[in-house]
Amino acid sequence: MNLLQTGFDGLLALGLIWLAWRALACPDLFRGIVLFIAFGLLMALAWVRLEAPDVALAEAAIGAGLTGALLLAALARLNRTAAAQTLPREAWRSGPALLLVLAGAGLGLAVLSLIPEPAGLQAQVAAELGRSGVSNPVTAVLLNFRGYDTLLELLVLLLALLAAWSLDADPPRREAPAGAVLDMLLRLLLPVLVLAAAYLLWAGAHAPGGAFQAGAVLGAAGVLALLAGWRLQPHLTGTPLRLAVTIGPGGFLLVAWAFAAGRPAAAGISAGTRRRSDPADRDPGHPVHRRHPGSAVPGLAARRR
Amino acid sequence: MPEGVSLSALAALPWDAVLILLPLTGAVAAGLWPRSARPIGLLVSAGGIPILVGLGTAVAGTDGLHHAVGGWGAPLGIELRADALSLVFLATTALVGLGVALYADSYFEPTLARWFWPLWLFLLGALNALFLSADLFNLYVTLELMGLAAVALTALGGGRAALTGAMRYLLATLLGSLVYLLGVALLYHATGTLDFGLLGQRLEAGPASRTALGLMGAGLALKTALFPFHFWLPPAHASAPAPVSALLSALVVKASFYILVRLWLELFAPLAATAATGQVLGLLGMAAILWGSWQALRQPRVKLLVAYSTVAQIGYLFLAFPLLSAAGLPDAAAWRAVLWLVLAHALAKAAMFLAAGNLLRFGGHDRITDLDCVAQRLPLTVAAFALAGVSIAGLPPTGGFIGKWLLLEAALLQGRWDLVTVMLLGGLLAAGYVFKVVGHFFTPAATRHEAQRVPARMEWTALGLAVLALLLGLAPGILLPWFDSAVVMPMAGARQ
Amino acid sequence: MTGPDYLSALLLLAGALFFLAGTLGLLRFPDVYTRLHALTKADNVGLGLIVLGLALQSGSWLVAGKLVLIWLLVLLAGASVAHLIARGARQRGIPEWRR
Amino acid sequence: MTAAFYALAGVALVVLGLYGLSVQAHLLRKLLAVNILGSGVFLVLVSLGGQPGAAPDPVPHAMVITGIVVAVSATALGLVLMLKVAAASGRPTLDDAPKEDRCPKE
Repeated sequence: MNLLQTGFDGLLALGLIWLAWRALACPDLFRGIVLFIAFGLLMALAWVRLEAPDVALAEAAIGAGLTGALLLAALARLNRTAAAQTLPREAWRSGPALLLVLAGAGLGLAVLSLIPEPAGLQAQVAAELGRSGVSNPVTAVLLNFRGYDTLLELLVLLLALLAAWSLDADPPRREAPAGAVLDMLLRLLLPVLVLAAAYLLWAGAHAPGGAFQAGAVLGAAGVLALLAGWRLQPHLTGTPLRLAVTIGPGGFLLVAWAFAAGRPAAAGISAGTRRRSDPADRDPGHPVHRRHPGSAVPGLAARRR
Repeated sequence: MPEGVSLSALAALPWDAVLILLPLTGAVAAGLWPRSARPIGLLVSAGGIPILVGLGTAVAGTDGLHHAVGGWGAPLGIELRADALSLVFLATTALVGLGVALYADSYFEPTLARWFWPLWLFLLGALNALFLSADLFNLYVTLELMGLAAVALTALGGGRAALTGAMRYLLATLLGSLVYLLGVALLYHATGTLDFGLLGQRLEAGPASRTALGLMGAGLALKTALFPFHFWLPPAHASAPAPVSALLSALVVKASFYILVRLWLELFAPLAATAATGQVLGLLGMAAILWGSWQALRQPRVKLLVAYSTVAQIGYLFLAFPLLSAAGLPDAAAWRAVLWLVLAHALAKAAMFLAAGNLLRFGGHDRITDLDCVAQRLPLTVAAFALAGVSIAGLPPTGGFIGKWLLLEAALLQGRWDLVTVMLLGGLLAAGYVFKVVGHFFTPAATRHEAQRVPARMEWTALGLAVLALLLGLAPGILLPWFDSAVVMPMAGARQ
Repeated sequence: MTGPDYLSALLLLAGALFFLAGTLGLLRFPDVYTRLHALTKADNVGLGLIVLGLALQSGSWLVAGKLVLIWLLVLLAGASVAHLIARGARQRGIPEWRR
Repeated sequence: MTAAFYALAGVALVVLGLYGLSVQAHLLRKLLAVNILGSGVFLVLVSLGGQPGAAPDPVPHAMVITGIVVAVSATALGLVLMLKVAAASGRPTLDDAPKEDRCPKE
């Protein structure tokens, strides 16, 4: 069985490399994008093999699905603008290739040197999981331990949208009607997609899933609707649309403000609890010990009173 | 601790969190209500200064404030850190940001201003978040937020040159952050933490840390546009709208440099196995000074000239890497000089780009040889350009002079005549390109041009920033202790 | 291995055989319409057999139901997409293959 | 063993992405290359985190999910920018403007 698994892993790794190479090298751009989507799906499989089902869901929904749809939509519009998109085939350049292969070999050695005993935070996450409010460790890291990263990441999404709007991207023009079949499919599929997104969001607390995967499923529903030629009513594209896209990041920011406002007390508590759990505390040089005239003092003052 | 308690009321306020959240909230609000974008943008840009003063008083006298976001703390959570080094960059951002915001308010017509304000506030929030972060992966996210905002701002003017410049910039900045992230991956698996403080204790010399240094150094050098990775900078900075060029040259390239300084002073320099990397960075810095200055001298347009001057001035920032103290540690005097140069260059370069924007608005072009007696017609702009240029060239009595003098002194004490020679040559070339432009200010051009009115505020803000660059050189004694502690503390933390 | 195990192994093998045949057809058939024909067989019947085989192994009605749901969704999407591809090919005037 | 396979595949993807980014002229292809480069980095980040038999480290998983969202945002912006470049210059590439273009009459 082990041999089978090793063989599967080896084939999958080689398949990933081969698909990536073909996606970049094949002369037809459309084919390249389709190969890239297939590459994304194989990536999802690789995440499953690496015991990262949350990442697999995100990759399948966002990496392969949404990115693929965006790439295809962009290619369709590129063909419509008169821009000649067929370029002469790129010549093979051995100079950079050799340099990169050498750099890759060095990188590979460095990576292999880490494999015997990689350091990580499994133990700390497991110890604090109970206080995070969810039982799926990945969700705990995303929404709680490293929630600040997630806030910034949401803002990156919003920023990309604003930036695209600021470039005055052509509104998608009406194409030939997609036909009754697609329309029918959509009517059947949209409720299912919304339901699936809600399920993913709910399941994320204790099982693989979560907000981003759910959001990506909703996004895919939106892309499908666009493909089928459905458009927002004009009176919904102004402030209502802007409100809809800013409500998520806005809410997250409000939570962050609340945290910042309640911080002195919170920091005091956390300093107390951390003392029990943090292995860093064994190091006398850790910043915890040479810090915090700011946030520790109010707690002290309160206790004195 | 009686005085500790009296200060605590002020120090307890979450200045650092406000400094990050205010611009980001402002950005979302400005995106949501385009009609209020202008007051929101101006208010938030100006609000940075009092908040920064608050943060400064809280930090003063400590060796840095740490704040565990969400109360988790390293290594599980993310930590914010405010110390003298971050304050140098935060103050630069607040000052230049306010000046450019005032300028941009007159520069952009309403259709563009609607987009400028949210994008600028995103950029401001990302910069503040970056300077306050003590977490390697959090730094990656702030880098991406900053990069995307900067790309969108570059493309804001439209037009083929700006769009192509922005596209090239986007690819370069994405490549830079991904290569940086690969280094982060190696460091994380080598040490099991992303926090600077813990990394400083756990990092050991080995293939993983060497490769990580190479990757992170290369990625950040690409984002800082260190020669020969500068290829993306001149087209992007020269074709962006003038206030955006000022922000890019003064602040955005400094942000990736800040991460590099942190990594170097706190993590990699004490490993002692990295001296060769320092020498390489120093060589590239020297090449950047000579190449950038030479290219600047040859440019036919003011904005391109100023952009190539940025390539050259970035080179000076890398001259401190090869300078080591007797114990093999970074030379504090050289790093103090480099931080001084960061502030001086940001003020002067922003002033130069804003002045170039005025020239462009005035004559409809920025070809140097066709500048038509602008000295009589735009005296404030000309004064701003000349003052800022004197600081860039490192002539007394400006901020640039102090920085370059300190750096020269450090190089001389170590007997690094190669660095000294390049710095002097670079100064000569810089004086050459500045006075080439200033000379054309006074001459009539062969063809007269239709002149457009330049709003007074655009002239005054350019002059204001240039005067700040000058004032920096008049009383260096007041600020130098701050810069000293900005260098000494990270190094002391690293040695613990 | 018990009876159900043999059955599901048989079903899985049969499903894999359909996928093999479908892939072969995708690679070897002469035009887009015949290739679609080969592909839908793999998607519909092959996946159906595999889902049945897995459902026998799942040991819970909930998981079995989810598996069947997946199959139904793929049926729906596969049929619609095959139709759309064929329609697009027809609109572009791609001729049918004749010997 | 699993970790080594995927980590090395990640390194190979990084190399491929870098090569594609530097050699390909078409902007869409360059964006594909950036995405492949990113996938390689993510693969290295996660595959190093697992030890056989032990539960995998969730922190790299969370980092990769964040990274995937950032990558799709950047790709979207890049595609819009590419369409604008193609509309303005007639070619979806980064050719440097010809010499006479460097002094535009604004």
